[in-house]
Amino acid sequence: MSTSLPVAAGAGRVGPEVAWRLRPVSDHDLPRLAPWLPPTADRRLPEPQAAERWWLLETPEGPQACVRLRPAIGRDRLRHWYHVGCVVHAAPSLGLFHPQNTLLLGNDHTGAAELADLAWDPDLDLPEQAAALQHLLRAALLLLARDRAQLGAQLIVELPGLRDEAGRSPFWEGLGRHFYPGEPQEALHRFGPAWRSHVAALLPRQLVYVSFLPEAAQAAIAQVPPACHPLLGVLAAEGLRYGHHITIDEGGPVFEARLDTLPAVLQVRRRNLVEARPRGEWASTTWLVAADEGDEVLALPARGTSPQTLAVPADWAAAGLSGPRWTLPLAV
Amino acid sequence: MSTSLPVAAGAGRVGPEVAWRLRPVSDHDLPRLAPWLPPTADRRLPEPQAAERWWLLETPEGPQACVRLRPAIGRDRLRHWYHVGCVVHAAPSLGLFHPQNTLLLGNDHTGAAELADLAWDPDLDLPEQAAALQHLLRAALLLLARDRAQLGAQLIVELPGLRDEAGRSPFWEGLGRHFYPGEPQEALHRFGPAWRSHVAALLPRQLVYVSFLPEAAQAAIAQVPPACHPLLGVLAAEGLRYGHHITIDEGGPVFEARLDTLPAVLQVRRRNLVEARPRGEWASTTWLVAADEGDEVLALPARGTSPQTLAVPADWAAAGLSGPRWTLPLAV
Amino acid sequence: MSRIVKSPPAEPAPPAAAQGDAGRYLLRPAALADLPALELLAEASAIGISSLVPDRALLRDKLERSLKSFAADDDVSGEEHYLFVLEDRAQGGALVGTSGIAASAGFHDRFYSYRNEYVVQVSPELEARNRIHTLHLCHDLTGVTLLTGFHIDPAHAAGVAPQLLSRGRLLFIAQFPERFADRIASEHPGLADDSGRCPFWDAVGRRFFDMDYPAAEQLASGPQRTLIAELLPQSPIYVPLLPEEAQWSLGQLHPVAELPFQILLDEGLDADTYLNLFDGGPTMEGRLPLLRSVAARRVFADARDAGRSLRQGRWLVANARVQDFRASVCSGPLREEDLALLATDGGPLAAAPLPVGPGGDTA
Amino acid sequence: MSRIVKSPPAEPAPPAAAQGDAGRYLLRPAALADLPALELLAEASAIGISSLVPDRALLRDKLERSLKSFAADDDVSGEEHYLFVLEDRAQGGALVGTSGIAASAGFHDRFYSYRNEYVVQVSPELEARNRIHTLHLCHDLTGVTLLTGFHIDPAHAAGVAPQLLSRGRLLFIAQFPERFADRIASEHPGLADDSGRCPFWDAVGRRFFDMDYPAAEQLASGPQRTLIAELLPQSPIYVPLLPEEAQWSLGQLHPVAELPFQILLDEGLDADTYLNLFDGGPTMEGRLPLLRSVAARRVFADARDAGRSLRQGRWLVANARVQDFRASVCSGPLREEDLALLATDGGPLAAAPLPVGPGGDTA
Repeated sequence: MSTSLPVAAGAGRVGPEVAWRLRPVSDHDLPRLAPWLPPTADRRLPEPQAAERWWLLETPEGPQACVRLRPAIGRDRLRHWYHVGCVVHAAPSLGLFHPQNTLLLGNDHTGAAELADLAWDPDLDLPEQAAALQHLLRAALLLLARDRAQLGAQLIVELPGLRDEAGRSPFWEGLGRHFYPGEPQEALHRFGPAWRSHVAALLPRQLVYVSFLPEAAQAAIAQVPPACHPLLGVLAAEGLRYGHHITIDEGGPVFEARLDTLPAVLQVRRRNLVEARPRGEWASTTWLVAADEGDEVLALPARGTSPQTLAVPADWAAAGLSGPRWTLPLAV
Repeated sequence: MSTSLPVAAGAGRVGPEVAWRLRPVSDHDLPRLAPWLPPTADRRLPEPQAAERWWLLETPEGPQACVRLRPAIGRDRLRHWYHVGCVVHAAPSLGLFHPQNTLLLGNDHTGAAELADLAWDPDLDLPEQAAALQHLLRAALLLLARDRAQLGAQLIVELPGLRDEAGRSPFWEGLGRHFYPGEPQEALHRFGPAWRSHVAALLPRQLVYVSFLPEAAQAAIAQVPPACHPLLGVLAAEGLRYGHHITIDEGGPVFEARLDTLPAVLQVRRRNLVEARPRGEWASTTWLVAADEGDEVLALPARGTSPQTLAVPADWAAAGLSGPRWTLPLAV
Repeated sequence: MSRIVKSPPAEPAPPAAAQGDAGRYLLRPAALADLPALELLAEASAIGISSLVPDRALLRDKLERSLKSFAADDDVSGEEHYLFVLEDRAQGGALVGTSGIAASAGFHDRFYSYRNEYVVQVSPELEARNRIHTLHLCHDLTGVTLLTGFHIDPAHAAGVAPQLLSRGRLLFIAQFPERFADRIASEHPGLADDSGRCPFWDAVGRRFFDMDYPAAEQLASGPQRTLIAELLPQSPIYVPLLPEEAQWSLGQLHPVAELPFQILLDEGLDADTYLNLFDGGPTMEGRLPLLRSVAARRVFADARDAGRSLRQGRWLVANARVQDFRASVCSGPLREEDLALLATDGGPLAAAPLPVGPGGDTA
Repeated sequence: MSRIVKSPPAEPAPPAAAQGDAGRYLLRPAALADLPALELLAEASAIGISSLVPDRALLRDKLERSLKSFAADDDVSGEEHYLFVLEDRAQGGALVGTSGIAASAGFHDRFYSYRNEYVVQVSPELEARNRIHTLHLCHDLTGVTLLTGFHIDPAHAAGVAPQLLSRGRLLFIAQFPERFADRIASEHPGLADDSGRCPFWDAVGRRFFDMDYPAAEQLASGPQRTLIAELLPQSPIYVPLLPEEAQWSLGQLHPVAELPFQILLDEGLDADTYLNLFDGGPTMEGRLPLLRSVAARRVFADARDAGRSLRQGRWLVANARVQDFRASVCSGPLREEDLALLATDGGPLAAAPLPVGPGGDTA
């Protein structure tokens, strides 16, 4: 499925330089995105007035990746994670020194912004996947920086955990299963993503020593399936880090960052877009540009000529892309 | 007190370009450093064969800052921190939504490398303080990258907590005091920094709700005294973050990072030092250089001419600074 | 020392029984007709643990629930709440007190309390040893039988009336064990002043709810009790971190409840383990067979049998009927009229020796 | 029903007393001279809870500590450990059993156990309700008096000998309350096989110590016990996370301890609350005054007084001396020789009715 790439503010098709854009997911995208989404993902379009948003990376070859923004989580429904801690049991007189990992259920990231349900086209080559994810993430960060006032101070991204061939999570089988005998898939089907808030009420509220879990569950803590490896590198490159929290159902890692210290967010500037008048060789790089309103981010070749201005090609300027915009270079 | 700056490998004084260097603290530095050190700091020189090291930033005007490296903490003596978590008490039917901060005692950073007892000359201007700290930290990171194999995967820096005019920590008064009536200063005097391991045995082992602490103690959590503000910016710029742990005695924040993803560590390269043969204008920046052995880092003007080579001024090359070295540009 | 007990001579009654209150008071299930009198009692500033609000609709609900509870036969569910009233026959049967029994605490749900726990932590190097007092939110008392709502007209607080009002319930429970748990508990109000300041609530509950104690107390007596409990910290509360006033108030009794508390303390209930979640007052607890009146309880086939045996001393005597339950205080030797009062209908009787005072020895 | 008890006629002794064991066994403090016999007993595969290692030096230490304990006068510290031996007078006073009392568990330190706790958690949306079994590391039993080391020659396991060996200690404790706590506990071995496999240890302790059960058991019986306890998780252990075999083993008794366990269960000790830290075996616990032999205990001024009263039934009888403590099982009516055996020296005696069997009713 290929979609045209109209310029938000302008009319008609734009020149060959446009590589991709970010835009809200709409109804007709759902059949394309559905197979990419992890089973735990929310599949509904956000309500028109909701703070939540759902974005798509669209290229001339069609959509390649999508992500959902939740501006401040844990209010409408509680959100829970395990904090992975460490307790050392040591007795020098016995020559004993055992660091023990522990899990503590909590709501540590309440109030954070979340980039949720990151999903992408698995048929792309690995480098293409990484590129798509980097584009998606960076464009999303541009909008986050622009809309900073409506977001929590922290940003998190939950990653999927390991599952076996039958789709079972060894982490769930080793821990959650003992406290809720029901089938997570069924509960998910019945309650949607909210099922995790419901099941959290049944999970251990005191510190759990990881060593009481089966080997397979221990080994799954904070691990992601191989298909997610491209995402790990992209998140790390943008400054998100595993912060010793995992999801309660799969044990997948939660990446986190303070929004205000993320390199991309620090690089976002409101600049005046002017038509480039190149003298000789015009060294352009890819820039991301968004208007004050609307959730569209365009990627285009441009050149920062001062902290306040960005020179864009004449055909873009002609298509209406001029005046103040929110800007971010694509390269980290 | 001013000290000369001999080049490690060479002989005699070096040219005017040398701004500063990092070197191990020695006996005769102690009188100068002592007044800078926080009361909780270790004041002893590391044993000659110890893994621990103690480094000094030396400028033509004398020492300006110092830091202690502990390559892997928590083994010889247990180390404890509180993890600052969050539990939400919510009852939609009562319109109740209370996020509660919690403290949980643990040994989460066991095995990490630590840059400890960061201290500097308080008589410097604030910009000078920040510069000194950035130089110190960056030079230390060069050595950490070089000696990576001997270090833990995580790097932490504990910051001092708030204290009142009488030198009392409101955090300690509000929490620790109830579990150990003795005077922290006396225990510190008697046991040195190990007193914190001893007192940890008396502190609450279950989750403590922050709301049970007095206002002053709550307000002190993860706060640093104004004198430490220059350090906050430097740590943040280098990629260290407050990771929701605080010290058990003062409630000061613990900054942390994964060593292998720190920008400075990623920038460190082993390069061949060659004599610069500038053609025309020679755009040099400050580089940090260390040999394979020894804990000396030199700061000098140089230019990276390829990923494998660094061109240094002729007078440095003449002084013996050539061949393979560990290098890092000073600028972030 | 010999275990042979001689048949006592027909001597005058011992001093304890000479108070003239024998047969004066009657404990019986509350009836719908008691509604106006209960309302009056609720309005008066009565001594005791008041769960009695002077609200006719609420009182009627309470009464109706009690009637259903007494009427329940094989189908007891644990949801029963039995309400008793105390008649003063010297005042023509005027209602002078009330008390109750909840068959199963937290029926259908958990019944929360704080449990006192002590943890010892040691630092050999600092030569310090801490015995740390903590409060654990627990639902240990879920399903136990609760003695509730003791409430007496102050004019009758000095004699045997409160004894009958409180201990009479134990005979009822012992008589019909299938309706009750074999563990008995009773909540007693903690320190709170008339302006609604409650040091324990202010130090604990208020940090998690934006409401003052009277509002919380009202919520706590309703179906929201469990909900509130679940909004309190799930991890132990470290007592040393509480303000001193709150520390001192732990397990302290509100003076208004001194009388019913002392009676149950004398029965052998333990007051040191559990605290009320809201005001930190003592929640007493004990095993039914070990309670004084139950352990010393004697059962007689009929009134004649009882009359032959209870020849001296002061006794709490009760019939063995449910809806027509009657209990009274009698002095040996029993008189015909005492027995008539109990309306045994030819059935068995149970008796327990009555101590002289709330804290005194058995007479 | 009447409380009048008639003086019994001089009829033949009831069947329970006809076993001919009356006066056969004598319980007394162990003496240094018992060392070789104790060593033999330790070497034999005796029934019971063996803290008896066939090591002469250790046994001598144990004996000497016991002698000092019995000799302690006003200066009891709680550190006392009393060792008793059982003589079979039918075999010329041969030593056939031993048992002990530790005055104060964990003297000078904490005495750790696991306490069974149950937490209920509910998810209304999922319509799920969990009663979660957890084990809490606690030192509730610190300072209680411990019944230790029951150990009997299998040839004597069937008759009154084990009763005397176990319950005789309770008479000693009741006689000298100033030496003991009023709370009594006793640890009983859990499931472990001969090869040293212990499901509970393998599921819990082993995760924190790199040692197998026999090594841990040895450490646990020494001064390192507290240290080990402190290396175990300080937060509750969630039982559902343990392997099934370990879950099943919680509170399970090693068959070798069936006899002493049943005797104490019959005494009224509770076995459902505490578990041994190492093997998950039941640690029994109860209040001294409520124990069967103590509650039913009768005290007599002298042997003549006792003789007059104990005219039928089977009785555990003990003198009231410390170092010369003697206890025996006698049938009423008491014979002169029974009383002589007890060496009362003209002093008082105490007696408690003896049940027929470990789980049986009072004779």
